[in-house]
Amino acid sequence: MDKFGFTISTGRQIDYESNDRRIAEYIFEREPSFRLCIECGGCSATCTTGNFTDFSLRELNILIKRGENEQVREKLNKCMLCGKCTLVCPRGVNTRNIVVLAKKAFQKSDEYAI
Amino acid sequence: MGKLYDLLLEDIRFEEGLNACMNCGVCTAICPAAEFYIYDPRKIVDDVQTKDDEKITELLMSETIWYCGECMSCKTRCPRGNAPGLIIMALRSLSQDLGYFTESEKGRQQLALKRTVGHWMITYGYCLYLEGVGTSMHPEQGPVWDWIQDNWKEVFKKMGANYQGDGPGILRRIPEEAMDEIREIFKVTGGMKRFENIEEFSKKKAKELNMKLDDGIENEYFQHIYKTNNGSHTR
Amino acid sequence: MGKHVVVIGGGVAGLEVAGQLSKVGIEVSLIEKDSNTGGHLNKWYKLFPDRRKSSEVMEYLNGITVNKGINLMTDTSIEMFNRKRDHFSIVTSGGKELIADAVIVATGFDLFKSARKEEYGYGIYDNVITSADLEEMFRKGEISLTNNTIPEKIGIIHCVGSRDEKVGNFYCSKLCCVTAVKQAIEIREFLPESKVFCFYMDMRMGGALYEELYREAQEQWGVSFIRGKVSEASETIDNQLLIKVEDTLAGRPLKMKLDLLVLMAGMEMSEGGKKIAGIGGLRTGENRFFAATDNHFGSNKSDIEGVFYAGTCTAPMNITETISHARAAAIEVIDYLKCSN
Amino acid sequence: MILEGKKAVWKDYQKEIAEDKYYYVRSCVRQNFFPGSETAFLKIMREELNKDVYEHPCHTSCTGIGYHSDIVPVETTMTVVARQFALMTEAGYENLMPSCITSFGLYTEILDTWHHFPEVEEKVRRQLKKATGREFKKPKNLAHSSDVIFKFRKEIGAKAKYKLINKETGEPLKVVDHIGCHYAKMFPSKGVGGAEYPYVLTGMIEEWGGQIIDYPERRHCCGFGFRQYLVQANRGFSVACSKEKFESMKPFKPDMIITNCPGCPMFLDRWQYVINEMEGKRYGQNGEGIPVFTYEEVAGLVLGYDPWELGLQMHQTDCEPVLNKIGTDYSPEDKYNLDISPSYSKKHNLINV
Repeated sequence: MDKFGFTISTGRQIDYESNDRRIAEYIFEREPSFRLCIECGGCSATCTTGNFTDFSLRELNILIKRGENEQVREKLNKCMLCGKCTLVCPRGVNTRNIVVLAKKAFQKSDEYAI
Repeated sequence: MGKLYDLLLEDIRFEEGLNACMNCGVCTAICPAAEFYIYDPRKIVDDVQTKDDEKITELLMSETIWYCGECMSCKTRCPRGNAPGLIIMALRSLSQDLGYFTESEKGRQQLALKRTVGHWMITYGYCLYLEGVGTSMHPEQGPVWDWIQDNWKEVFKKMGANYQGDGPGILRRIPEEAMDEIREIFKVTGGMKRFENIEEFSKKKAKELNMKLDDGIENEYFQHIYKTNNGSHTR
Repeated sequence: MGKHVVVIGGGVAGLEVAGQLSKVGIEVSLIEKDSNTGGHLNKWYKLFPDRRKSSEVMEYLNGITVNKGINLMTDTSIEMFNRKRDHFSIVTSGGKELIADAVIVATGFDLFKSARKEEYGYGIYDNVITSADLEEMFRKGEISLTNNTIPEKIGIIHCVGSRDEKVGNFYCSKLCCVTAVKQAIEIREFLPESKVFCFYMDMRMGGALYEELYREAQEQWGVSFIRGKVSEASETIDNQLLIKVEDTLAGRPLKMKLDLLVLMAGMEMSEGGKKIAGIGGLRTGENRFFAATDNHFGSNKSDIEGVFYAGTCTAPMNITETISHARAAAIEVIDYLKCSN
Repeated sequence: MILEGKKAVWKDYQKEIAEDKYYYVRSCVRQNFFPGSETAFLKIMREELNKDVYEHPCHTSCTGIGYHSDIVPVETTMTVVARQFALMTEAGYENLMPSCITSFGLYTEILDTWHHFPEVEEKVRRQLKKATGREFKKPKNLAHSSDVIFKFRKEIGAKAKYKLINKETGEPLKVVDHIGCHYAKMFPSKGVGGAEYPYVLTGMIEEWGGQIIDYPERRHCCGFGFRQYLVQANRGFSVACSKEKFESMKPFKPDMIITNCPGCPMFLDRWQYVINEMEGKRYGQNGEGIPVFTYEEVAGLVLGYDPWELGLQMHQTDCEPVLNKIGTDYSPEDKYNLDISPSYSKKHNLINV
């Protein structure tokens, strides 16, 4: 940095091969409806947190599936677990449970259990 | 609603660059800037096509319109024949016309470009004129650049250049009559006005930031905009 | 009635309309450029939405050709085509002149030539194939790479040659989405260990039972759907395909390595149809398909009285729609022949 | 990889390239960083190929770098370009041959815009007349100087003293081609071979004995990005792009890189130095860098020109590995010797023949 006045930027692409999708696998096993999301955004539209912050449940679903765990972990706690999202989902996805399971999965992974 | 959109439409590149976007993301997928900067050309095009003045104003003051490298890879691929790169160029022009460019760190850099490339263009007739531009501004040029700078005239002579000479050839001195024509073109077509705008708004900004801005490049504001990167542009 | 109708094209539409006309005693000359009837259907393994074997539909269609009153001429194309007062004179490639009271154009579609989307490397990179090539693999009962290994990660790109002004096709081919879903399921059936990714712009599941199939692909087969148009594919040193796409719903560019890339080739006006349009003076639309006189109640009619259209020579259609369209053409022809009596 | 498939694509993109009587316009970047390349180019054109190449002393930069740094408005750029056309018209030439890819792209884009919007062309004509009193005809043929070398690659190959072959192993050198973004990405039909599988450099390499290698990031920009390099704060992006390319080409073990854009070779050359300084990484063989060349330099090497007259000592990444592989007769100790007077520069550069 000192010599050149800049550092080499690192990419921000989702690098599918290098991502860890064990959190997603954990949820798939326990909440099969997780597979059914068609990314319509109904959950985000009704979400109270989403209406006041930039939190998006729809996006969270995708980030979990892609294994973007750092971002997921950061966003996860914004959900208040009110469950309004599950009322509107046209595919019957239990979004609330996905958040609950994701939290569990992180807890377990922190304890090296998965 | 739509006033800024109408201004954008006056730019021929905007007319060429924007049909209707269907948000397929093919531009972002191939965009080198999107790969490294927190940047999504698809989103910019989508925001622009809403014609919403508020959204466009936000763009004109934003960092995001300054990330594009104008490689035009997006134009090759867009299935709707859009060219996000051209839309960006129209946004950047408007941002400078309206003086919004000084609201972002990346936008403020326009003064650095004007005082280097712009200055060389209307003084020498070349966009780059690097004699004396040493490794302090370009440390990445490496030891070979030191050697070239130290031996500028001899190196260019050996390379068959007509350095500062009359007639054709490499780095020839472009005749004063020719330079007068170039400067006249800049006057007639709005090039000088753009330069004056960049200067005027930058001076205002420097004052606001309480930074010294004299002529040339050896001053606090220039060095600041040339070198500062607050680190929020990439992940 | 003693009437004679020439049907150009022996695919699904041509066979069906010929069968319907022969049923009411109209004599039909059915002209097919290939040596077999059935067109694209011959190459397909199973059909959406219920994944019945295409051979079952072929069986039904082939049954038609033995109908009384159908004169099937294979390996034959049309060289000339003129209206002479109240009848048509048609000269075949064999030099034979046919006199017809009416003509039905059923020249079908061609699959988009995927090599034209150069950035996907069809015909250049080893393991880039089309939906049609994949059906061929299904029929052989084996999905394998050029080095005879089994692919583990398979990508499917939707809209290849559709909704793309770069190749001059503004329209949606409308069947590729459901074909992708069907093929994704089939890949998973063949290769239970595989992972399949569909890259789509919009999931256009607008037919009966399509959405249900899409849901099945997600629920039972674990197929991943990523919204974004793939920008380019390239070959890595280990012969994998590196693709670049924006995961638009995550708002981030995404790169992924795949073993096999399947291109969902769209539908285009057939070369045969273009030729007929030229020699017959038939009007085509901006999408290059034949233009019918009215989008709502004249979809079988051409601008020339006595010339009718059946099937995908007018627009992309699935088999159900093609058969319906062909039957509607038969009604139009019967009506026309009655009136011209 | 199926070569036949590429050949089919190449067949679709044949562009017209003038035979003779070229009006040459220089490149700002090339002049500052690779002056020997332009000198060698003129020597090849005039001496080896006996072509008429004219250079007007009064022509200037097209403003391209300023334009793409967005400090020069589009109308200004169009009018400066119109002036270049006017000088060409006055000199009696109609085949425009820019040395720079940014210029080539800009000329192509402007001609396309004028084609679709004739009223813009009319306005530019009025502005040029007002500012300079000049009038112009549009070029009949527009070809980048690499197109022209491509056109005469066989003639150059016939005169070659060296081939791009490792003289010890007899194997062709593995060459990575890097095409400037503005060569064909904006208008694929204006580039030899199109935008996806450009043939312009591949054709030269094949003809001169080398082997082109394809690698995943072949189409990626070098990272110049105009403002992204010109301002120091942004250079982290610029270098990252080149690094992406190096990482991607490394497994293919390239012997050299050939480029047709003035800026790209400088970046691909200097960023190797920076990455090594910052991260201690090198991408060539035996702990060396990958030598980077302009196509004029490669043509010159093949024709047996002296490497130090070609200006290869102006590269930061050493070019010697390639010189040694192909067996160039050169004097290593004279690399930085500036006392030796040039053998051809006076004759070929300063005078319009």
